[in-house]
Amino acid sequence: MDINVAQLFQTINLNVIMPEVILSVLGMALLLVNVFVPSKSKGYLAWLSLIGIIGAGFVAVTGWGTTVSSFNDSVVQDSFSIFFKMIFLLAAGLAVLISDQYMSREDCNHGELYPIILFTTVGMMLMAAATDLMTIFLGLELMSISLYVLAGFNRDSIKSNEAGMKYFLLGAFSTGFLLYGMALIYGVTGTTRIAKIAGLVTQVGGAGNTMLLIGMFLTLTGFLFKIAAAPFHMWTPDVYEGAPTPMTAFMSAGPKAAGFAAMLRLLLVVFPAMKAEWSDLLWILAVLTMTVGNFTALRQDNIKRMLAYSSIAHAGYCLVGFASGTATGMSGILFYMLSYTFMNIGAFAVIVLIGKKGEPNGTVMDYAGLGHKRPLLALAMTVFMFSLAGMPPTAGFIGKFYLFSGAVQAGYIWLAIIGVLNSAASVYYYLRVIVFMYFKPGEEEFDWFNVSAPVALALVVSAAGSLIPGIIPSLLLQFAQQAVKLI
Amino acid sequence: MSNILSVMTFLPIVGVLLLLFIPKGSNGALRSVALVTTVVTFIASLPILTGYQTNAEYQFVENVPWIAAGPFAMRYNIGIDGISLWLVILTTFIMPIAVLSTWTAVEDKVKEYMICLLILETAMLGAFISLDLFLFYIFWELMLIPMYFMIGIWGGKNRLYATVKFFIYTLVGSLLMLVALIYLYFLGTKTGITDFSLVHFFDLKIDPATQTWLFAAFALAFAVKVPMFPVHTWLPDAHTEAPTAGSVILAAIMLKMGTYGFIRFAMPLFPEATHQFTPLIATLAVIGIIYAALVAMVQEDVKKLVAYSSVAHLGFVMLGLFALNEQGITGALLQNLNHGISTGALFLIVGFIYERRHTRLITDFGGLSKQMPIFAVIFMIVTLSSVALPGTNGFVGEFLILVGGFESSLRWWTIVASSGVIFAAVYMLWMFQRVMFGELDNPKNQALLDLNAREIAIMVPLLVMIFVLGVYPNPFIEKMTPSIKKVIAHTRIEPVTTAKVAVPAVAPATEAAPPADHAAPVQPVTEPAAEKPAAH
Amino acid sequence: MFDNVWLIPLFPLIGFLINGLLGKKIKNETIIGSIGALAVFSSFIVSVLTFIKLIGLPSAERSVNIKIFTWMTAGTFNADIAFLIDPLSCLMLLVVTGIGTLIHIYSIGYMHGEEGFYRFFAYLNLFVFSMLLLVTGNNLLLMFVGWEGVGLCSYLLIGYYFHKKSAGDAGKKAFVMNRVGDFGFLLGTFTLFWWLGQNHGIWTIQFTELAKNANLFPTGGVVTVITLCFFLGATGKSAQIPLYTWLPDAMEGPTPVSALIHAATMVTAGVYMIGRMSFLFIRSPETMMTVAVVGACTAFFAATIGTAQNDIKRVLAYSTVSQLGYMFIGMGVGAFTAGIFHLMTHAFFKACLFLGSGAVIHSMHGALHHIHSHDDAQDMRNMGGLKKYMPLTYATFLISTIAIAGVPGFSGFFSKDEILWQAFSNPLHGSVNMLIWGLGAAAALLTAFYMFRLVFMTFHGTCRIKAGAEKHLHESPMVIVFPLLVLAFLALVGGYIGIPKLLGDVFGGIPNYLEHYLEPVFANANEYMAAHAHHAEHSHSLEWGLMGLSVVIAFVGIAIAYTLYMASPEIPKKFTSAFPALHRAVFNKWYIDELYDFMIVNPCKSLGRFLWKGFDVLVVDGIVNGVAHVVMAFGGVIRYMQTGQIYNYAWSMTFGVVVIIGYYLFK
Amino acid sequence: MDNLNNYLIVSAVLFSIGTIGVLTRKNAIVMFMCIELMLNAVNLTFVAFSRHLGNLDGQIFVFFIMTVAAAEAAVGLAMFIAFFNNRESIDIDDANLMKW
Repeated sequence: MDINVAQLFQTINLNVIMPEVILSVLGMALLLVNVFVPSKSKGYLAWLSLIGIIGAGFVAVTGWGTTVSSFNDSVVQDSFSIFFKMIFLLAAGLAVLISDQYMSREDCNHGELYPIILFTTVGMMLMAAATDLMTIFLGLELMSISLYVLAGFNRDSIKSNEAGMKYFLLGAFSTGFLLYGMALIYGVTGTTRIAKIAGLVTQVGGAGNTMLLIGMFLTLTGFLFKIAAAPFHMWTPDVYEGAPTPMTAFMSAGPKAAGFAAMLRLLLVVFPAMKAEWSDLLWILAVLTMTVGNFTALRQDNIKRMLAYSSIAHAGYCLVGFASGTATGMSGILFYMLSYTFMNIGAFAVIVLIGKKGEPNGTVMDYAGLGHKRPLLALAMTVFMFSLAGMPPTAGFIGKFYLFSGAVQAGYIWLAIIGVLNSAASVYYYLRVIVFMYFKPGEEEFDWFNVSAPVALALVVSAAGSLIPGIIPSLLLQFAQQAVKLI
Repeated sequence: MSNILSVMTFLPIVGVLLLLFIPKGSNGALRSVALVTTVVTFIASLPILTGYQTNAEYQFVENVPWIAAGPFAMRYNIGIDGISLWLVILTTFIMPIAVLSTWTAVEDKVKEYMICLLILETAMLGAFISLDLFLFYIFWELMLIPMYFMIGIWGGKNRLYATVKFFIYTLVGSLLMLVALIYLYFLGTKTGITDFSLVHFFDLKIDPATQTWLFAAFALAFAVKVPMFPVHTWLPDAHTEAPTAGSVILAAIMLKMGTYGFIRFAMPLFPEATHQFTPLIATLAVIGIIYAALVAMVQEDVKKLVAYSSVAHLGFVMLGLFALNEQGITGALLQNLNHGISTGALFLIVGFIYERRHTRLITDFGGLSKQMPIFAVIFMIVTLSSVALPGTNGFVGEFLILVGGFESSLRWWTIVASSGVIFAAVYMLWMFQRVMFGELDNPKNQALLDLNAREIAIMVPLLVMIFVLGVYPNPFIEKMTPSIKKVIAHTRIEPVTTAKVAVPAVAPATEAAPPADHAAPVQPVTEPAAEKPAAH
Repeated sequence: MFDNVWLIPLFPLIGFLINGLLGKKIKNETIIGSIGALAVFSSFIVSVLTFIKLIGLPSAERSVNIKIFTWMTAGTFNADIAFLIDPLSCLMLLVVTGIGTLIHIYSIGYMHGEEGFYRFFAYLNLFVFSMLLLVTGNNLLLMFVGWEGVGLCSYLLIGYYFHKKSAGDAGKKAFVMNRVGDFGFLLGTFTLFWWLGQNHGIWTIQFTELAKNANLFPTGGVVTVITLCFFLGATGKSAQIPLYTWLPDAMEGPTPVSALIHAATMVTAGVYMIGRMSFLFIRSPETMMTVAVVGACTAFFAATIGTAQNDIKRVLAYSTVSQLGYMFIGMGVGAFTAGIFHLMTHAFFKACLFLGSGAVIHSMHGALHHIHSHDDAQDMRNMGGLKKYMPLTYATFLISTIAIAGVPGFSGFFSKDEILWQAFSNPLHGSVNMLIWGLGAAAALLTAFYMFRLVFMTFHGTCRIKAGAEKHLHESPMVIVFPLLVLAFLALVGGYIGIPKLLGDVFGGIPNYLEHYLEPVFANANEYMAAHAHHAEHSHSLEWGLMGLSVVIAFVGIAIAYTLYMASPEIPKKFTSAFPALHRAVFNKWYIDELYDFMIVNPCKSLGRFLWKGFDVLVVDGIVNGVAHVVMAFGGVIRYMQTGQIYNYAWSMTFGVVVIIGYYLFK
Repeated sequence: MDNLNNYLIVSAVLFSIGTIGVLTRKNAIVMFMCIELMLNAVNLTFVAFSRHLGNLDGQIFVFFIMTVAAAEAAVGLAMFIAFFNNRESIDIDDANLMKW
């Protein structure tokens, strides 16, 4: 093959992946810097990472509204990817903010944490921006492998080990399916470029082509695993429970969004012709996911585990919007993932604070009396819980409104009804936290922790992010709409 | 001031902000600020009353874009008409009373309490003035949250069960309504509707089958709130456990949301379905009247008894609404106000004795008249208002409802419902008698103090209203009439006849099919084509 | 020209407000009492003036509506606060305010020293106010306001001694039973309003309008429904079968209350209402017969109970029920004037009797109190021989008793005899007339008997009061005796305004003033009756004969009473021991209260309890909580799918993959 | 090229063996090996297709997969060691602290 190097470099537009580059470089730099930072001061790394994240964010935003492909059409910079990149950066930023306090308390304040978070973020961003099966895979694996590490980050904690191991084995297992699916798609179409595959789908027979169909579903499986859709959700509670809380927060928001990003691009760009097939599947999976998530969460006392199941349920809500296949539902997913990032990481931030050394995973009962001893903290938690429950005027409500609207618009009335009923059931366990915080007398004084500045910042940002889009959601919704239109 | 409605609605939020700056312990200041806020809100609502033009138009309208994204456009569209006018005034009127009512009873966490009250006020006012369906829904749900806390934190022994039940019960209904709302909107978009403004939806010619489902979803949400038999069971629990102000607000205002929802949304939006559901709803209403009365009769807890009496009263209101004629609806709306005043007053009264004795069991009382003569008089008046004695407010409303019901297709239902007047007398007077009459034999009761100045001051406005509404209700009715006529016009399904009488005398059972001149785009929408996700 | 009619109800209302709001501060009984009495007296004066003005008009114009303000308007429905002045309402005004004034005066003495003196007068004024609304209201709704208002005052006044459980119970019973009647009233109003509007486009509840359109109503049919509903209302208010049981219990209230409310005014509201609606009632033969038969049965039935009561007020109460029965007979046989006539005379003598009994009780109570005895001051078995202690009271009491017994020349004779004659001779009910007349006549016998039994037991014979108390017995003060005298006088002469034509002719053509006076009110009814019913001609001799018969009956009754309670007082005891069951049944009022408890009250309570515990808590909440529990239980089950074992998780994933692909492959 | 199917069948069988291995084995390392087997089955598929279609995309993909697998192995084995340090076992039956 003749390779014209000059031509090759012409196809490379580094600007397209500039945020990723920034974070990767920063991550590697931090790995080096880490060596010279004393273990008490790892917090500086957090601030550095944050600066990088914000910088990457600014760089990313500049591309809004344009569509630029590069690397031979394997990566694209479009509004869709930028919207998701914002979510990832936000998740990463919040996770970084709440990490130091937790990690210091749990004596595993290893500086590698921050670079790994950054690498995860890069992986996720790549997933959102990828327009080639290979880039998707690379992004996915970059994200996953980093996440395995993050999940098992607390080496001295048995639970953290277990979480890491479970996540690793099951994640790798699901990767197998994903790859097999990609292989089949490649086999049918002869290319890994998404745009090209899309053009070929109908030519090769669309849904009539069994191999393509299997390929699509197997690939889908890999993503469904990442977003924790039933029946690929089983890892979620265990991993969320065992992982260090800030990492749980991070992986509940970021990778889920990344999974949706990849899935959206794959299904909407590549397989719109097979919508009947995947829409039906997602219909059923949405119901299953919501129901399993919510019903199981009802019976959880461990708050992290409860939020893990709740995160399954939230994946289900997003699948409702997805199954609809309408722009409304899709933009709902984007909006919802963004608000979910705020509210869920916010909730985990509170959990980070309430946890005690060695026993970071409180039960719901541990929150008894928080409302009266630490009113502001409890207020923040209340906002998060109501937002998760989807009560107006929170972002969670608007998100759900758009998701379910999508379903209604597509005529999936029953799906919407099952969705809202699930939502009603979910209220019980979110309220339960509030019940304990405010309505039950507590013996604890909640005096074993201070809210450090970064965590406070994270809380404020999360609370604002959970509330303000609930009251004036217009702008964000419009962004989400644009993002969806452009893919 | 053109934005008087907004000012009024969000004044309590200003109060909340003020409260935030007051230190926790200074209860006096907290209470005063809350009281002043509610009073100012009340004063701010008065120009609405005086400036109100008696016609069917929405007035004091403010209409600005709010959300616009994707297929949706929501507007901050508010305004009032004859239907909401008095409910708004009722709300601002009751709130200072509610604040005063727990002046001394709530000693704990006063700040949070007052904040809850004020947020609640904003939410309720917002719901009453919303002319945008989505905005309404937001306020409608928002109401739940402060009430949830009020019951949960400052409630009685069984408050947890009560408050969670209240919350989830009402939420289930509302969420189904949300689905219907969305569906309705998409139906509307097919005929060119561009936002959620209520007025757009009136002219939507929805086919009857679809209407049935939409109405059912709306009706469920509202029926839970009303509450109608058999979805009323959250009410006794919530009422019993709530602090006095909570019960007062719940009874006086929040229950009105349900009936208000029916007349504002469910009925005019889905006329065919309204007619179709009339027998069912009337049946449930009548069952509610009798059933709640019978159950109230055997209650041992005063508050529970009053709660069940609410179910019965609201049954009358529902019956009046579904009479679908001017008398019935006028009566129903009046009865809304009356119930707000009388039952609110009853809960205050229960609160007074509960504060003194910390029990609500009827058997713990007896002979209080001797010890508390002023209280006895007030209690008596309120009781009589509750049993709809002529001359008090309750009578006017109930009578008009029954007249209306009798003239409508619901004649037989009305006859049964009329017997409710007997039961009401039985359970209320029996309760009154057991609490106030008889020997003052319980030593704890012998030391009871009569009402103090604050308590009397709370009650006096309510007592005045009881008589004003009873003796001279016409000014109230006049302001409502044009709007009621409009609603009736919207709910009428047969081609408009020239008859002046606005009464569909006999059930138009034969008119289930839409008239021929409704040829406008009536589309059976079962499977609306999904929007194409744009490829590339 | 009747512009100041509104003053009539206003005075008592002002009295009520002053006494109710400030009475506690005023404290001085004289002032309070004077305010109360003066308020009613002022009304009386205005009423008299109104009356004079009214009779100054030609008889065709004696019906004037005076609108004060619009009460409520909604759609087709409109009700005003407006008064109707016509002969009937004017007559009622005079009775109510006149007797009201007397009883207020009496109460000043009677209630002396009672706790809550101001409260009593406030209630009494409120009652008069309501009663005036009832009789002057120009539409059904305003009448209903008064109708319920008097019920309320009755409730309040019966429960005046609220610390007594029996008083509270009695008040509640009265109110509830009245409410049952009100239910009928309401339904009647609705049906009337709806029917006329629906069929003739006349939406009105105003009496004059209705009367004007009376000819639009058919005979029977819907009119029967309407009138039966109204009659149900009347039975409640006027204590007729089946809703009469509250009235005897109502004697728990202070005696002036019994006199004013439960004898002279309120309980006659039902009669008044039928009179007001006579144009409608007459159009339903079925209802008319029902009214007459119910009236007759009540008259007889209550009289039987009256014979065995020992409580002086209870005897009078049953007597009232019985006499109200007469009035209903009068209404039911189309003798509206006679019914109203009896209403009026009854007001005189029954008020007098009650007040007299009150004086007795007052005196007895004082005497027993002096010797610290707890004997029942109302039990006639503790009385006897009181005439020498209370001669004036005795005299007035005796006059009234004679009047009620139907001795010729006294007011009761004229009115009762007129009713009985009409019952016998009316053209409406055919052979049922005999039954009505028979029951009426039997009741007359019993009335004469038990009333004289009462007199004999109370005032004659030996004094059975506990030894030592008799020296404390004394005549009442003037403020009590004065009203007695006035009323006794009226009881004596009141009948002469309605002398039957037969008698009037004999005595030189004295006209029946009352009949002429009331003529315009019942004109429509009478015309209808004249047109639709066959008037059988009855000879004068028959009328004479029957009149004579009722005189005989009265005397026989008196004679029996004399025999049993004066001449040979051992006979009653023998009688009771011979028929113990009968006596017990009569003494216990035929167990009607128990029957009601058993049939209605207890089932309602049980049903309520069942619905609450059984349905509300078990079924509805059961479903609600059940759903919650099922959901929770389901959650509890599926959480155990989460075993914690990786290979299970992997199985789940594989399963998912296989099912998904399998489904699409083999679909 | 008829024998594409043969490659595909082999790779499918390999993939299945790997899957079943993951499902049935309890030793974490063996499970990981089974996963590697699955990945290699995928590689085989890719290569077979690549050859069949005559373009190199599949083969490039395979390189990535192998690289990633190596990285995965590094992380995974490190995690197993950490787990072993705490639990003295590498049996996944022991990884069941968190459940329900």
